[in-house]
Amino acid sequence: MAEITTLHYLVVAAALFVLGVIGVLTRRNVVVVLMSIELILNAVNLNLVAFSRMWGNLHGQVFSIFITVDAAAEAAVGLGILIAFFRNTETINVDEIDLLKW
Amino acid sequence: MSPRTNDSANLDLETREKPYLDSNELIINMGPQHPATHGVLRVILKLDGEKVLGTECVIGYLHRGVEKIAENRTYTMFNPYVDRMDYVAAVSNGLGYCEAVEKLMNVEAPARAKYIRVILTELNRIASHQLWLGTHALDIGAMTPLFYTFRDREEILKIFEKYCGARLTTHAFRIGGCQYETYAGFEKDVKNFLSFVAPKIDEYETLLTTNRIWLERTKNVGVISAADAIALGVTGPVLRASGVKWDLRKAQPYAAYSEFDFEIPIGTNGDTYDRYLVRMAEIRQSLRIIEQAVNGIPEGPIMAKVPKVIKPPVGEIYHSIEAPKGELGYFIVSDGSTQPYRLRVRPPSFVNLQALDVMVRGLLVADVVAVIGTLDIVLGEVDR
Amino acid sequence: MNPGMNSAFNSGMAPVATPFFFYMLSGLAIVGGLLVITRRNAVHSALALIVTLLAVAGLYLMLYAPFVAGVQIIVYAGGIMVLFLFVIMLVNIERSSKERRFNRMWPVGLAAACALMALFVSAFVKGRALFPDRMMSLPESSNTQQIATMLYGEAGRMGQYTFAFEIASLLLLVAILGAVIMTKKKI
Amino acid sequence: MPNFVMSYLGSTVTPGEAGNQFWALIYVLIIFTGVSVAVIAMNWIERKALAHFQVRLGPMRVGPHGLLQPFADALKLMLKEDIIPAAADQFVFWVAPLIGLLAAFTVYTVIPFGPSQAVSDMNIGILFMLGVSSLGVLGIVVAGWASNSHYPLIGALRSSAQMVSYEVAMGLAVVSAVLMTSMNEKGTGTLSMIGIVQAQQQQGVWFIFKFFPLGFIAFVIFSIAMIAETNRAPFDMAEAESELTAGYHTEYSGLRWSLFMLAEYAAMIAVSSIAVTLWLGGWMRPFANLLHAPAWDFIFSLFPGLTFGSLAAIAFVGVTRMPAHSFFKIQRIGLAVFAALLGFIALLLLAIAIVGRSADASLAARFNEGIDYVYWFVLKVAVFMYLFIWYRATWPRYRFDQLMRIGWKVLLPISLGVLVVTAIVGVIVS
Repeated sequence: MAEITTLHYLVVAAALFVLGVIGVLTRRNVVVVLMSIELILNAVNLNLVAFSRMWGNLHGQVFSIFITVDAAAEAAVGLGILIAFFRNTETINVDEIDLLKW
Repeated sequence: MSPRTNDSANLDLETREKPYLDSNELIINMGPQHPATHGVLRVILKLDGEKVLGTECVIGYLHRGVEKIAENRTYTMFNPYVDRMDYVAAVSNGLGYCEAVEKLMNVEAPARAKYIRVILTELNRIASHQLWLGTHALDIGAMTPLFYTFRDREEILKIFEKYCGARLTTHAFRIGGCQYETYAGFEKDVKNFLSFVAPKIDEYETLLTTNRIWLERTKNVGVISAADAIALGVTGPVLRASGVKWDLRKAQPYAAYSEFDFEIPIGTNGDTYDRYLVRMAEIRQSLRIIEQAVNGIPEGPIMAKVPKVIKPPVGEIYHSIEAPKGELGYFIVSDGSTQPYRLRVRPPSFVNLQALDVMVRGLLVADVVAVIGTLDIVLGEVDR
Repeated sequence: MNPGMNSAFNSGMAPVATPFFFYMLSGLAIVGGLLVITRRNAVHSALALIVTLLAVAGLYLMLYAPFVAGVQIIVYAGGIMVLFLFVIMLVNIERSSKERRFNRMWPVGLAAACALMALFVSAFVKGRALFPDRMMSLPESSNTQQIATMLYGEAGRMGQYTFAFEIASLLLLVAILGAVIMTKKKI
Repeated sequence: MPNFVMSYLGSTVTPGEAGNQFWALIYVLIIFTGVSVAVIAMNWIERKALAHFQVRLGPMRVGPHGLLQPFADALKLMLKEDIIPAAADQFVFWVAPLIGLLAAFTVYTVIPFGPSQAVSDMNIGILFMLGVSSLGVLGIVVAGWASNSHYPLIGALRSSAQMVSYEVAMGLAVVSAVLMTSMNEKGTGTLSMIGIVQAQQQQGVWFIFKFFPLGFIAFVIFSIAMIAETNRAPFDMAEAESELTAGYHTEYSGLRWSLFMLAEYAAMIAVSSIAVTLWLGGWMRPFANLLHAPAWDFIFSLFPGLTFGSLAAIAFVGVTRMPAHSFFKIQRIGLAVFAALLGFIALLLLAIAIVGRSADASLAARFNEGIDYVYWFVLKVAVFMYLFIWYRATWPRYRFDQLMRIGWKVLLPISLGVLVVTAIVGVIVS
């Protein structure tokens, strides 16, 4: 097997990213949509860390930690909204969440 | 009276607030096979998360029709059946039944028989409270007291076995007195037991009374106010823990209780911890009574003059005694034949169980277990 | 293998069969990702996502980023995913497993995603020469310390990212407050 | 083969660090079997100790003093029917115990039984440990969900909330210990498990005594949080028998249930190992810095042999005290064989200690050193395991809301305070 280069990691990250985008665009269940967003963020993280190794410095890794923080915040708020919404409408399907006000 | 009372009267399931998060509340069957329901009680819990919105007791899994059986047995034949109701306090059940029939027949047991009755009944009260303490502590998660109390309860059962040959369902008393004279060394055995068990009670208390976790699990849990308790007909230690000084041994003395000096321990808050303290104090009072009784036991016959075939006159009678769990009453209607026309038992556990719903509303699942334990129910008695 | 790995402290994870581990981990990650978006049951999706996250953590280790890998395991797999599972259980409705999995616009979504994939492929094919074909080896043993220096600074001097780090903590605080307020019973 | 043996014995770093895959694999196998044996032994000890707390005898029938009881239990559990409820989610139900087991056992890859007696010395060791042990909760949550039943679901929700909450206090307590590693001349701390023990060695103090009482408070917080993390009494809400029948594993039976038990005990040993490593000097013997003369080294290296010797003596006393009835003949022989085995191990250990007392690089000396490290580590862990049993025998169970209150309102502020004060004291001192 050949030497693993940065491009290999980028391809994996791109694949995860596309999978995440497909999930966000096509699934109905909000929980799965949020999970797909986590997938996208992970793909970005993988890119950053791969580049960090390519350039030989740690800026990419530091940035990926920021993205992890962001992902945690996003999950907390997203799931909070989801619970609040579920309590009022008893649905967690994106195509039924079409009210701006209730 | 109590710092936190559950307003019991007007709590019905319709007025509850909308449960959190999920529109339909979680309904859980606790029992009939559940480690903490002390037999075959089935409690249907309506939960909001872990919060109890309401309970419903389903009973009758142990129903044997004891009251109906009584109508087809002679008074003497029915005597052993009552032991099978509250099987951990069989002696008390027998005492209540025998005294009720005696009252119906207008006989009185001789003094010596009365003293023996008091000794055995109080021993049984201690045994019952010990068993309650062990299982109650186990429900709350403390394993060890169970084994300690069983070790010490064994000594009481040994005395029973030596006296009448049975350990649990004793059938110790007969209508009109006692069947057996005390065995040689009975007094010594009882006195030995008294000196043996007193330090053991302290031992239980060191494990629990000041244990922080025990305090947190029992204080302000399952509070019932005196008014609520009276309204629901709750009796026994549960009522006394709410601050009502009501003990049939003092209020309407039976057997030889009027001759002894003892106190009625009462609580203040009516919570689970107070019920624990009251029962522990009751064990000590029972020890006092036994000590006085065994020292002052008179000589004489143990059986009053009772005809071979018991045929009480036509009439009806209600007689109740203070069983370990509360007021145990027998209502007997006699049509002058050898069998009761109707016999009705007022079991303390059955009535006390009513208070469960009032006590656990708004508490957590773990508290339901603690409250079932603290009510000290025996399903044989609830279902009869 | 990489140069500079002969010292005992530097060898860490990498010495054997790097391509093998890379293909295994990336295969796990992609299969996990596929399962996330195709499983009907949200709990299955969550489990698949955990597999993906752990595989990505393994990839981080191969990229000389042990601290990021540790954070990934603690925050993602141990924290966020437990939160997800918790919420799935709270909103566990039977009917969701019998309904349609995809929304009505799924062909459009799929087409858009495919276009994105095409873009990526063309970028990688065309820009292949742009990526320098090199992999630096980072000092692994002081990885955590270097990240700390960048985040916190050292000896009284502010680090490069200290300000951003503080802002991030503020973001987390806001998120906590937002989540608490939104899930409160009565607002 | 001798080359392989010497390739490890000659090394002063862990096999993983030296890139020695062969020895790393051997180590994984040794640790896996060692932990399994420890769990089996723990099973017997817990039953016996609990029984003696509770004025009863415990297992007495299977083997002398029930010594073979754990094996009988294991056999029974393996032969039992593996029931998967019809309404359960088959795959998730099947995989849930494995997640817990995997998480519990993966932690052992970084636990240092000695400076070179570990699979690997990761430089994010403690971070890795916290992360992997937090994965254990996934197994519980998923098991509760997959059972598709009320009690397991409540148990799973309880335990996930509990474990996530206590992880916070636990992590902060760990951070304050990690902070202490940086209080040397260079001011560089470490997250590596071996590095943490070495820091205690260099600073000449176990972190439990460092900046007294700061280290002690952090240690106490950790030891409270670790009980909650492993779902043991008095925090065993998740499997509270009297409330939730058996909590998250109500629907499990047979082998799959025993995997949960295995995971629980393995996790108990793992968290105890973390506590020992962080605060109690890991593999270091007591007074390593006060009594550091070679003579003292020799005296302390006799301890493993003496321990086994006294165990053998106890077993021999047991043989003599057995009733003379022929019914007990097999039991007597069995116990005598067991005692002889213990005595043989004791003699072997003593011989190694005496032969290997010189501090050269000979095989015996290296062996002697290794045995010492492992012995002191295991002894300290054993104390924790005994405490787990003691807690279980003594205390009632907390209620769920009380547990959360303790976690968030008591332990978290205290551990934050300890962390801040440790940092301030550290700055002042250095």
